[in-house]
Amino acid sequence: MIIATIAPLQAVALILCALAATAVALCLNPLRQIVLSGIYGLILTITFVTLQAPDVALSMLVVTTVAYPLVVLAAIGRTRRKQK
Amino acid sequence: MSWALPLPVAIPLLAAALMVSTDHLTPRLVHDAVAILASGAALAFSLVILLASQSHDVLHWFGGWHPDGGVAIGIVFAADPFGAAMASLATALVFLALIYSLTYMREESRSFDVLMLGFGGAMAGFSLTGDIFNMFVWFELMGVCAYALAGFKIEELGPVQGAFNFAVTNTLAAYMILTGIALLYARTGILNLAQIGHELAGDKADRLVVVSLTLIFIGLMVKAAIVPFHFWLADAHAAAPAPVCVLFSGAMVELGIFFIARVYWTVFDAPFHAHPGPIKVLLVVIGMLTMLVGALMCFLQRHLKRLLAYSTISHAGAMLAGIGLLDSKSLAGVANLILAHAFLKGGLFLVCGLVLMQLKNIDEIRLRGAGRDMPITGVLWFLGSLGLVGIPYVGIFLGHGLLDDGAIEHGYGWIPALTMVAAGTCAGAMFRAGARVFLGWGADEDELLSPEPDENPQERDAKVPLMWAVTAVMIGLGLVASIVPGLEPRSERASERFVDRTAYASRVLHGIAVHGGPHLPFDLPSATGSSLAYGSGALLVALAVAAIGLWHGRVPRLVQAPLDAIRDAHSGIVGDYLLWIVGGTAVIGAVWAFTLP
Amino acid sequence: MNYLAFGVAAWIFCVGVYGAIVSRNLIHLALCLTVTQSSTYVLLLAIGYKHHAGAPIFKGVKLGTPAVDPVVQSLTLTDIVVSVTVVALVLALAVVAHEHSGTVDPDELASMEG
Amino acid sequence: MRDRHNVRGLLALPAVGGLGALLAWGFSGMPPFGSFHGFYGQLLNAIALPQRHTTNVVTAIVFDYRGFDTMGEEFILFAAVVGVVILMRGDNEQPTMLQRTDRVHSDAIRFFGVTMIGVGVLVGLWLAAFGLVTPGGGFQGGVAIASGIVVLFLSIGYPAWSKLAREEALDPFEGIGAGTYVAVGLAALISGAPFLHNLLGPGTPGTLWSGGSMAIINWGVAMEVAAANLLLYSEFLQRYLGPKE
Repeated sequence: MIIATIAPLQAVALILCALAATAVALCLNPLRQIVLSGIYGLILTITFVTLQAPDVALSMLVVTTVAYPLVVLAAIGRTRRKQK
Repeated sequence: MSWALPLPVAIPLLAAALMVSTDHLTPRLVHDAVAILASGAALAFSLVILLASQSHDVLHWFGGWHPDGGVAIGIVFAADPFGAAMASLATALVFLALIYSLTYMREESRSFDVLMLGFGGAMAGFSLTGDIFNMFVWFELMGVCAYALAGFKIEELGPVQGAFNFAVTNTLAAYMILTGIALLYARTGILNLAQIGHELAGDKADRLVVVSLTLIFIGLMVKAAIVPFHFWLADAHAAAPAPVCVLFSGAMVELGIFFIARVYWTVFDAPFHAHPGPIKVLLVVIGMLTMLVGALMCFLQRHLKRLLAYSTISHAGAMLAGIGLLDSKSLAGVANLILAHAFLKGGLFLVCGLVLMQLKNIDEIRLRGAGRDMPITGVLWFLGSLGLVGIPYVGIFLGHGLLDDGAIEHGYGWIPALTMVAAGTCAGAMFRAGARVFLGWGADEDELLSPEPDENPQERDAKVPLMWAVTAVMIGLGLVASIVPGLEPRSERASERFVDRTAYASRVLHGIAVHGGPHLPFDLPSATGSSLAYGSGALLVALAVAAIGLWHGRVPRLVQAPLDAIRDAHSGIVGDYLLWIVGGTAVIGAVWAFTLP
Repeated sequence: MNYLAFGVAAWIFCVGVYGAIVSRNLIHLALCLTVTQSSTYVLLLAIGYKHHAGAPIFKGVKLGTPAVDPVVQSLTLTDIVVSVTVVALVLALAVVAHEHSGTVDPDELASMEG
Repeated sequence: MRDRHNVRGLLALPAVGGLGALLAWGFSGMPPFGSFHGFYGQLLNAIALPQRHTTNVVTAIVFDYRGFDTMGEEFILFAAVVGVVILMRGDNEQPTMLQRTDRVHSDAIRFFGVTMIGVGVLVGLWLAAFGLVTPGGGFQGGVAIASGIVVLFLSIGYPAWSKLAREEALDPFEGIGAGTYVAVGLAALISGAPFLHNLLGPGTPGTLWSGGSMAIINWGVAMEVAAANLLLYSEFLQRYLGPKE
């Protein structure tokens, strides 16, 4: 089962990965960071598809759209209240 | 005997799953019984495997995927005597710690038991596996259970912060190991240890292999608490419940050391066989450095569990140096050292649990004289400390003796002297603490020692006699480890088999069993003159260190500044710890990149 | 192009570690760890990739059609699960630490612990 | 303290730079991108369908050839959830002040929520069921099922949710799901075969019953993952909405 792919698409996806990872790591605001890491997760998903790994892409997709945001948002919410 | 191999892993994990699924239905008694039975069964099967492995390595191919024409398709457990002994040791510690916890860990005991069983299963898997990615899986399971156990006492900040630092540093270590595994896979297309070694044999080591070596070794060194990757250990130990410390100090750290040896002798021996020099020198130097820093920090502690934690670091350094000599005799020494150290240090941590429970404190200075009417606990503490000195024929003596002999044969004559001083210093610090707490000797103030926050006791109405019994069993086992008849020749033969890469590969990949050789006698261990001298010397050092600590309490001004710098490095800030790991990796990697062929 | 994927993996690893070292927020630190871990996904899949080969799924495809390496994909799947669980655990510790101290700054936490 | 942080920031650059240089140097020795020929992987690509009748080779590796890894992986998830529940045991008291404000009044939202639950759970079941044939499998399915159910939280509000997603209700699923894996392994061992040996034979390729005992394991994993994720969400959301001061 070949998923249509072209080298330039892989290159673009990989470069976007590097940029998004940088943004996630260097963003200091946790709320903005969780949005960025969601975007990063989606870019990774696309990258995995171009690398012919649909199983991995699917895993990444469910993890990045549901599990991470829920848990991280709840944690941020909890740690914010008392700080004010 | 192949059928027994999965059981030390499968039984505890199944028991853990069952305990969670019936969590709210069955009484606590049933849970405790299931946990202890499961860990006892795991121990029994580990010992069965250990016996069976004496004649030849025992294999188990999971799913029945035997190698196809020398190509490994599935995952294998390959038990040689050392691997089986590590699994037995780890499961024995879990078994004893669970019995001790019967009354000690009353609160949330079910989850505690579940995590302890998971921890034990993971350690057994880690000891037995012959597949590098499978190793990573057990490394992570071990980690996840350990992080949760370290932070078990959530009522205080210390445990939570210690567990956080532990989790973050060890997680980074896991990613480094995984990257190293990926590089090996890129180079060979294989995950079975024996087969990777087979693929790499004969080739010149390329940069992929050098970087992979660096990443995998450093990842394991973080687990093994080797300087400068050791910072998490004291934070985690000081805060974890005493029975958990037994597993951390007695087995988890040693498993890191063990797998460095395993992966070297199955994989990296192949490409570096002709030029192991840089690996040898660096491991010995880092090991010795760890030993000395650990001993120094141990001397500076007044928090009893922290004191023991740093002594573990010191002993781990000696073990790494013994592995680093790349010699079967020192390796046998390391194995014996691990055995005796595990029981003695475990017993000492259990004494800490008793002290904390009965005296509601764990600080040497504040407890001065408070333990005068606890003779049994006090005697156990002194016996445990005595075993860790290396006095001839007591405790860690055999291990140290073999390690020293190997070092002298290799022209590293200065190693025995340093290990004598380090072991003496650690034991001296324990003597000092014991004399102050249980005898009331020494000054009631000592500015040299690092103050630590209080720790709340776990339980109030635990059954002390049971806890004494478990502690006494552990310390007793540790004390006699040097005079077990026949242990010395067996451990030497086991380590000769351990370092024989081609025999291991032909056993794993082609099923060829190499027979163990002539029958070994059950003699009492003999000792060389130099090891007797070093053992006695260590006792003198220990007594001197204890006396200085009790009545002098000062260090020369010259060493005060470097001392403060070392103490300051143990900041408790996780970013600092990560920085040390990354910086250390860059430096060690650079050294190997430039010196390895 | 030959080394782009590997270079990206190395870059992601380093960026994640850097973010974790200088982090002033335990939750930020946990997310930096996931970034570091994601470099291993990219690395593993890039290692197993083959030009002009399909996914290792042979539904409606003749057996023997070139396919990329399936082993690295199964390793990555394990890796992803591990990542989620470790992050959940680290976040739980961060939340509890905040409960005790009112801060999520590692430096402040360490000074409170003394 | 601030000084210490700044010093760390300065030292981090050369240290991380050194690590990066080391990695780059090592990675430059890789076989060029796209030219990898690992014979383990190629061998499995060739033998998985004939031997195991699973068209998805990755799933065959995950649940059979390297199924033992996956067992460890399931227990990592299992232990982590036990750990999270333990660490977060501190405040289990019911949120009181939020009960009034948290109620959902709009029927539209409720309808949307219920629909989403259906979609999530269906997608999850579908992913889990066809994992041996097409991309997907127990893990992906389990997460999707859990995310479908968690939508319930948004539509019925916290109080009702906390009655449903209780530890007592979810623990058995988690434990049995994880235990299934070991039990399947032990069953093979007891029958005299190696641990995790596929007792049920390979089944028919391309169908739901391909893979034999892999199918059982797959459903066990799906159950464990769904329960584990729900427990995780439940613990964190409880924290999020629970009373603070």
